[in-house]
Amino acid sequence: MFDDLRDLYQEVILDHGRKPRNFRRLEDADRVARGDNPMCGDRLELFLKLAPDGSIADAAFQGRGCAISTASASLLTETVKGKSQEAAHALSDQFRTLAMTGACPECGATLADEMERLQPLSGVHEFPSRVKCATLAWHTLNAALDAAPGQIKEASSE
Amino acid sequence: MFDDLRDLYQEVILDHGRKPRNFRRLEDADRVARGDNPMCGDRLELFLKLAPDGSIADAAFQGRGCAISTASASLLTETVKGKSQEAAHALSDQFRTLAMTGACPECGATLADEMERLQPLSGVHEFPSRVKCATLAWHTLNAALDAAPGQIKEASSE
Amino acid sequence: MVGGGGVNDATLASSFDIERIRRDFPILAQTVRGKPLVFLDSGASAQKPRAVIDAMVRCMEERYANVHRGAYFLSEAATEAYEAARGAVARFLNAADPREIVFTTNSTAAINLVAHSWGRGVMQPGQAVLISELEHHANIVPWQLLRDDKGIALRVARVTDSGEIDLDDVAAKLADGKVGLVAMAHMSNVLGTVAPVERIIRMAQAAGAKVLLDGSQAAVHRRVDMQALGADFYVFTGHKLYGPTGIGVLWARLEHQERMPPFLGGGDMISMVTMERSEWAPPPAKFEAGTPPIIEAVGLHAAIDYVSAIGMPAIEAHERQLVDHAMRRLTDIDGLTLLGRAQDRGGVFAFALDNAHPHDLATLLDRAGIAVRAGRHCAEPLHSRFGVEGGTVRASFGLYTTAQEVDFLAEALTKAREFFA
Amino acid sequence: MVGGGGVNDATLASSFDIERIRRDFPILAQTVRGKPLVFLDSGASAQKPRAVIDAMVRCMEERYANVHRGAYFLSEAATEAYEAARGAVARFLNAADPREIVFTTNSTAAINLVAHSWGRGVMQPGQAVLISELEHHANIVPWQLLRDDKGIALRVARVTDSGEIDLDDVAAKLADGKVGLVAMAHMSNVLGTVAPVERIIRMAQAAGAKVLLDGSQAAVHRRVDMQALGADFYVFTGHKLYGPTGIGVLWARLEHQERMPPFLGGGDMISMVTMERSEWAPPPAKFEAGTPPIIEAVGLHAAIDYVSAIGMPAIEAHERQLVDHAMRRLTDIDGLTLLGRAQDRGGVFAFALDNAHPHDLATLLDRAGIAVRAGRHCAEPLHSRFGVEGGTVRASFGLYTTAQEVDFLAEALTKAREFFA
Ligand SMILES: Cc1ncc(COP(=O)(O)O)c(C=O)c1O
Ligand SMILES: Cc1ncc(COP(=O)(O)O)c(C=O)c1O
Repeated sequence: MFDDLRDLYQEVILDHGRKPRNFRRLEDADRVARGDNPMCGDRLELFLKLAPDGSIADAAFQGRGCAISTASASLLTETVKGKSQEAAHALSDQFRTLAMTGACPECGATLADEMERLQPLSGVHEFPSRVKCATLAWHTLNAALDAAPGQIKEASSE
Repeated sequence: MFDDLRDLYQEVILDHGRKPRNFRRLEDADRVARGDNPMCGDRLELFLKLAPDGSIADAAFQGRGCAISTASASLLTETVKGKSQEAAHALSDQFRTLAMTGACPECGATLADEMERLQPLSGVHEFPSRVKCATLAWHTLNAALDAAPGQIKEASSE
Repeated sequence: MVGGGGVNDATLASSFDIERIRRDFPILAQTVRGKPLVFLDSGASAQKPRAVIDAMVRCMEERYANVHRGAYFLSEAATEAYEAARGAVARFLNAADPREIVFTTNSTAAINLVAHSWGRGVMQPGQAVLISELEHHANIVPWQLLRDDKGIALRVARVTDSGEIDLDDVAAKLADGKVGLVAMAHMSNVLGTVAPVERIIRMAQAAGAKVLLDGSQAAVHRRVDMQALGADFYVFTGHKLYGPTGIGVLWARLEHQERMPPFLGGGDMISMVTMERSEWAPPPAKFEAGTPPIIEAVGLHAAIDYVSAIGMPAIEAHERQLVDHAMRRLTDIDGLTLLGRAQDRGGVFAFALDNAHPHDLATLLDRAGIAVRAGRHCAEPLHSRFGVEGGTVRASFGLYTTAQEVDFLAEALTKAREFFA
Repeated sequence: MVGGGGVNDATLASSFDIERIRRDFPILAQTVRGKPLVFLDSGASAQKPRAVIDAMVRCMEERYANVHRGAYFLSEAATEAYEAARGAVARFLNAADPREIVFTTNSTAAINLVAHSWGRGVMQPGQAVLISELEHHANIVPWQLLRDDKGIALRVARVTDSGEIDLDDVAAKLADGKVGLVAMAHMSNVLGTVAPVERIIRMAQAAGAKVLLDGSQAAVHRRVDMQALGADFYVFTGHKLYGPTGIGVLWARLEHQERMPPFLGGGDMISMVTMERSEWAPPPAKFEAGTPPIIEAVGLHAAIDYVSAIGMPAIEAHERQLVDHAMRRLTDIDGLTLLGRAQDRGGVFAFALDNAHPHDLATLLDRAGIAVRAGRHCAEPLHSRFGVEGGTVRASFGLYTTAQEVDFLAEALTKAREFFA
């Protein structure tokens, strides 16, 4: 009955949706932001720990959401670890193009591995009302990167 | 071009519209009321002088309005003079039936002469948006009869 | 499959020819993603029968002009049609007088009208408005705005675990006599609960409070009778009653309308305007500023004629059977939690599956052609009350909904649970 | 019959196939009281082309559901259509961002929104609103209500005998810097005057005032460009732009929308609701409480596509020719007094005959199949200003109006004068 949905709900998404990685509060986080999708009530909090050189040493999240938004946040935390803030920003932009269009022709090679890892989320572009589920975590990442230390920024996918 | 409108604008109406009778202020009026048709901006003031027995000794009006509302007010002042207040009330009810339906099957014989005199206004029933022009003076008459001496009552045909 | 209502229901429902009715709704013949459309979101907005569509087309093709101030044929015809719609609404609600009917944009605008005009113009600081935990945001936020603007307290009556208004709590919150207005949903858009409005009205009136009922859901599912009910304000919205968007109804007693200051200012709501001051037209024109929803009033009139021809009692009986059937089928599904089990309820079911987020579930069902809503259905506090902040999936029925569609939903839910297992 | 605009106009207008255009409007084929319909009341509300009717029918037959919160096909399609309409309006107005477009019920609701939200939430007591003598009640009464509610003064700029805004008086009334908002009609619905809005905007801004333009008439007759104009708020109403009733537009800069508190409370305008407090959705959702006019937005979109395909410059050129023609024909009639002789004017003519009350005149014209409006056209102060408290007759043109219809009106007026002689 739902076989044609295996494109959207690939095994990796169901897996990250059920058992999100880095699903915890980072008590000593340097950057924190909250994301909110009023459409479906999804909420998440994203924590970033920065290395002395400013790159992202650790990333974690908490919150509630659908399989797609949870998997997206989970994959995000795995993908941005070790990245410079600029690279994380760039990745976020590329991911949003991917989620909205299903492809990212101008993504270039710089973050090719990371984009490949995020590829399973690209199926969402066929479901206009679900794109925001996939991008929520990434909006929140941008907000966290822009936040001042100690401040908690709010992001929304609407 | 407008020949079929001779039903509505009979000569007697055009005449009363152009040269309204009793078109003056009654300085020593016992009853006064104002009538207002917000639809077309028509306004009139109706004055009644009562005889010792309570009947209507004199009636006059002032104001501005279309041919139909002016003619109706003019004919009203002529028709109610000498009537008891009850008879004036009854005539007002009958006239409104005439204006809305074009006839008054239950009018009976009591006020037959008066109704005959008002007959030229019956054509208005074919013009729904104009019925209020014809009835404004009569609404105002009812208000004047209900007014306390010295009070100025407001009536509206809407 | 005969419903709880017994013989009477069965008789009524047997005269209810569902196949003929479905043919009246052009959109129901659609396929969605290659599957027949199973539309279970009528609680959000209902589909439109051919009669409504045709009436609107005829209005635009044959009888259209602005209303009220035109002394020519088309304007007179449009005015007549607009006022005839008012008359039809009055009869539908069994109002005492057509002037009790104010046309608005939707239920939301109707409640806001009361909150602004009655709330700010007639109520006094220190008084309170009593709502309940199960309200739609349209019956929460306007009162919050009033509270923050005018110092009128907002009280919230509890909802029991079975999803019913806690009448003891209502009594307690009315006890000090400070509640000026009780504003409650006649039927919940999430739980399906039909509130015991007769009792609530008696309790409110004994405590000196006026009553506004949000009939957005109830008026679609049952016959409502203003003269029997005795409330003070009643609202509903055209698009849920098989009519067009862009039109809603406020029923308000004339004596209340007289006391209420105008809300929106503009054309048609005045009797006299100078730059210094204006005078207001008599009710209901006083509350209908500007060009009204003329085409929409004609559409709503046709919708009311449509449901009236079928008969509200027949619609209610059909729905009762569906509700009983859905109750059996949904409670059979492993891992499914239903929100609310009110005794008196209509065809709205909100539920959660243990292993699927509502949004994922809705996407799955959509692929099977089943249209349901996921989220908090504009009733966030109610979802918090039941500890389902993440939302629910809601299936809601219209008069065209069939038992087969309910079966189809139940099967899809079972398969969805396997999908996410 | 070539208009004042010269060659350019003539070229544009020659590509304007009036017969084809008239066939697009089903109602124009009607006869009224046995005579062909001559519809000269488009200023009150315009007729609807087939394209608008069809779009609304298609929406209801094929793509209808409630918007925004549905994760299923029909709701996604309806949401897309609704937001596409917003985009079309943004392009029509050349707005910088579709989020500057707020859908309302009509112009009246849009002006009231600004009066409530900006007027009560952002303006300060002691400030003033400056309007003019020629405003429609929709742009008078909301400011009177604000004045009486919040102690914000109302100033009224004079209109000259030729029916133009007296700019010296505007300057004088702006001089003390207390005017917070200038709210004026872009085009008068009685005199046809097109206001010199660019100058007024510059004067207002120099005096520190924001500017709201009531484009209810202007947006129908000319291309308006938000980015070129530089106003702060702009409103228009769907039904005058050949679209359905029940929908209007407020264009408001995002920075203003951010500062404005919400007006109506309810679903879709919130991002979070608890009983204690709520948070607002970002603009423009913040101002669109409740189920929006979905079918009407689709209809308005079709109307905008329709006029855009013809081209606003071509529509304007056609109208300019008609206006010149009407000016010649009407001023030829003995005993006819025309209200206003503005240099820059659109196709709206209000006039009085010396021996006929406007209402009687309208009834006569109606018998000849000519639909005109009699009264004060929701501009009572303007009629007092010109000493015509009894009202005027107004003929107003649409893009389907022909020179022959103007001739027909002129002949009928001459005969009407004889009738009442
Ligand atoms: C100049 C002007 N402003 C405002 C309005 C009000 O428009 P609506 O009745 O659609 O709100 C009109 C039309 O009636 C108008 O001509
Ligand atoms: C109970 C209830 N109240 C109010 C509303 C608001 O209706 P509308 O959006 O048409 O204003 C709804 C529907 O959304 C509802 O179900």
